[in-house]
Amino acid sequence: MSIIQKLKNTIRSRSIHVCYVNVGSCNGCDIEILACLSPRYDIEQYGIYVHNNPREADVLLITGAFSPQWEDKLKPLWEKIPHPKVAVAIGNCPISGCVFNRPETLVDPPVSKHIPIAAEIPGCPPRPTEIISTILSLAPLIFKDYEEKKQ
Amino acid sequence: MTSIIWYIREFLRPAWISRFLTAKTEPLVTPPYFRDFPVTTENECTQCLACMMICPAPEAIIVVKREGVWRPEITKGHCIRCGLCVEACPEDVLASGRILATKKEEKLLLSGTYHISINPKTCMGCGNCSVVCPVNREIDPSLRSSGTSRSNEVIMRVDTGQNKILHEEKCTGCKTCEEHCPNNAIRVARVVEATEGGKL
Amino acid sequence: MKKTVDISLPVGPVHPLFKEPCRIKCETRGEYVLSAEVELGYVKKGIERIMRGRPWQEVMFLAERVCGICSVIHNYTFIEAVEKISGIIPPERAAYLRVIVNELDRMQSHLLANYSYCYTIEHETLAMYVLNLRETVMDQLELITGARVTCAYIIPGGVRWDLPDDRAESLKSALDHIDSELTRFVRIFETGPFIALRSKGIGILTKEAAEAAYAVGPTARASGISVDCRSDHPTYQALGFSPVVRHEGDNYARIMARFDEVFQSVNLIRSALLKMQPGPVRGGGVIQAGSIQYRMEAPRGELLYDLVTDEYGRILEIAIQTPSIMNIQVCAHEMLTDAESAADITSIFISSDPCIACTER
Amino acid sequence: MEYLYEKDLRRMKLLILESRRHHAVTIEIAAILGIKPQAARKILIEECDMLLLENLPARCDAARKKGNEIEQKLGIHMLTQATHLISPDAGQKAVADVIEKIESGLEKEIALEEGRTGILELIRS
Repeated sequence: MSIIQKLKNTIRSRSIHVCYVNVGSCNGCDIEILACLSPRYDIEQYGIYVHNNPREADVLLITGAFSPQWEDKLKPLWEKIPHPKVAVAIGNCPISGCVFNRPETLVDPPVSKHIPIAAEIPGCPPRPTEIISTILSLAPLIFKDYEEKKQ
Repeated sequence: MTSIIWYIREFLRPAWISRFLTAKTEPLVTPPYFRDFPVTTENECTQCLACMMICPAPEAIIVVKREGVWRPEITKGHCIRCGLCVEACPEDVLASGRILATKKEEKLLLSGTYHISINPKTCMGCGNCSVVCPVNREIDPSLRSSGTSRSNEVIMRVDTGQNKILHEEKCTGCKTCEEHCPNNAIRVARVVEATEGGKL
Repeated sequence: MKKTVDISLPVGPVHPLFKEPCRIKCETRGEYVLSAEVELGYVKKGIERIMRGRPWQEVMFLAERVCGICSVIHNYTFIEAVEKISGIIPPERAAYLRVIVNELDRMQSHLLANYSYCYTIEHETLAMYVLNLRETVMDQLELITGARVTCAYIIPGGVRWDLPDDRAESLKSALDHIDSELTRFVRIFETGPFIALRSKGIGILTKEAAEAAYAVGPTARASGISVDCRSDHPTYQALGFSPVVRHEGDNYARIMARFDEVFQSVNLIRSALLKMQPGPVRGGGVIQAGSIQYRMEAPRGELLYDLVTDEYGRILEIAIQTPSIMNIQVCAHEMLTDAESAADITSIFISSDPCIACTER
Repeated sequence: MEYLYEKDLRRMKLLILESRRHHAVTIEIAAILGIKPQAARKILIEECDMLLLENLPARCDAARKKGNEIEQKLGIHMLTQATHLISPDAGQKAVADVIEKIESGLEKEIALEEGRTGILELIRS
């Protein structure tokens, strides 16, 4: 492994840009992501920045079961994220549809039908600690030696 | 000039440098009273299905037989961590956060009766509900193999193209039938009462 | 003469300042906003359709997930509505515990709304202060109910469990902390010259427009309409409740009304803790058949549950009218019209405390 | 005006109108206009944006009790203030027409019926 690759790995593990998209959640998971920003949990001390612009992001946090309006919008949004990229499903909704996955519902879970999901954080909603520790443990693994893996 | 030297000296202290580079908030801990996913305790499950009865999320908890013993199993990703199953379980098989301790201390109880209603207009007599019903299968083991029942002791049975309820009082409210009905014709009403102090 | 081109400016669905997806389409001439329209449908889950034919244990959790920010009040309103149908009266201690949890939830919701506003007008320091103070409230909520967001604390006939004295003490000290800290933050907000530039006189909602559109909650109370469903609730009447009303009707008034209501909630919890007597917290009782329209005050305004139950306590028909519907509508059609600058679109929108999840269900 | 990412919203608007309270309001507006609920629903879907549709029951609650007897019978405030189907000026003009007809000796019911037809023409045009 070249020394540049090592440097890249180190930098990447300390600088993760996050974008979140709500595809039909109840807001519970969204405010738990927001709570991660608060000085109590302080997500930025680990080098994670919340951007909300898919073109700048590395990690896409997805909350919510899949509502019909997103059918033609989530895929383009996912394609706009530059490589290396990874999607994380937050909460029960993108995994299973939570309590909304019943007959007569409008949502269409799971989200993994539409874009590849790398990790799932179960819980309704998950605690901020669970969200932070998952992103921290996942991101270095995904982004490590990205250039070498690509070849 | 002295102030500049003071500043440089201040910032060159090893303690300051190490604190500057490793500034972190307190470690992330989950408090012990947080209602996490339920875990099973030592107690023995009696397969009363009270947890399945009370659970508000689809497919979140199921009581299954593994290695000869019945155990409730929680599916992460479906469980919404409401803790109602811990309160409803009469044998204290499940525990989550401090719910089990509070339940014992305050003698909290959730008890229910069940009523099955079938919409005759939408029921097409496919018999899915009678076959999947865990109580039916317990009473009449021949359901597993043949899919039809001759016994009069089962909860429900398809008779002349319609599903008939024979023994409503045997229902445990697990709503397995509801989930398997293709037409949403069968509904299990669970009349649950929340009480305290052991009195009804 | 150069012709001024009218531009249609879409904001959203995913926007850095929105917590939730929605799409504001503004017709603008230069920076001046002529009219605005909001496109919804991004979080439509069909909760009312799912609720039909289900027993209260399931509908209670579905109701809680109408909105994750103000989950306690949805739980509270649904349970009180079915209790009213079946004539169940909760024990007195349970009634006070419900008020305590509800007011804690209101505090965190208002602090979150004010965080969003401060963040939107780029006063990030104050925003982070307020967000950190919200964590104190969340800790207390977790201490009492065992969960941070969807608490599921209120059930027919009472509450899930009691509040022992040691937890009440910790709640009291947290209230003192919130009181002293928030006084400081409110002074920062009141005296900040740049905050005043972005807030005072912007996004004005007149009393007439608010009445015509049936605006509710802090949005209406900041425009001089004294509506608060809490003044009709017996437990709140026992605590001596009177609504906070301001008259300016601009962004500043709405944010200040929310800050004032947080202080009011602190006082309500304190007096509830004083009045609470030891006793049972669950009275039992089963849900019966009937129909009702029940109104309660959510953090964002009046919340209406219109439901019909059958003899086994199943929900046959339900309609939920959430406060955000009225507030976002009046915001989009009244406040955004004639906004002086495109930069004010987001701040005006956020100042009405929009909750798209509530609006669409 | 053409927008990017524009979608057909009719299905979603219909989902909004399915709700219990919206259904009641649709029937009420249909009664005011003297048409079938389906036709009223079609008018509402075409004329109102999604947010206004969501807010319809609350706005109607605010508008229902307003105005004098003639205005209430014609449901003018429901149509002008609550649903924005006709402009306030046109609404006032319709009311003035009906009052004029009654004063000129026409029977009240017939005058109201004629007023209703006029309003429907106004909405459909």
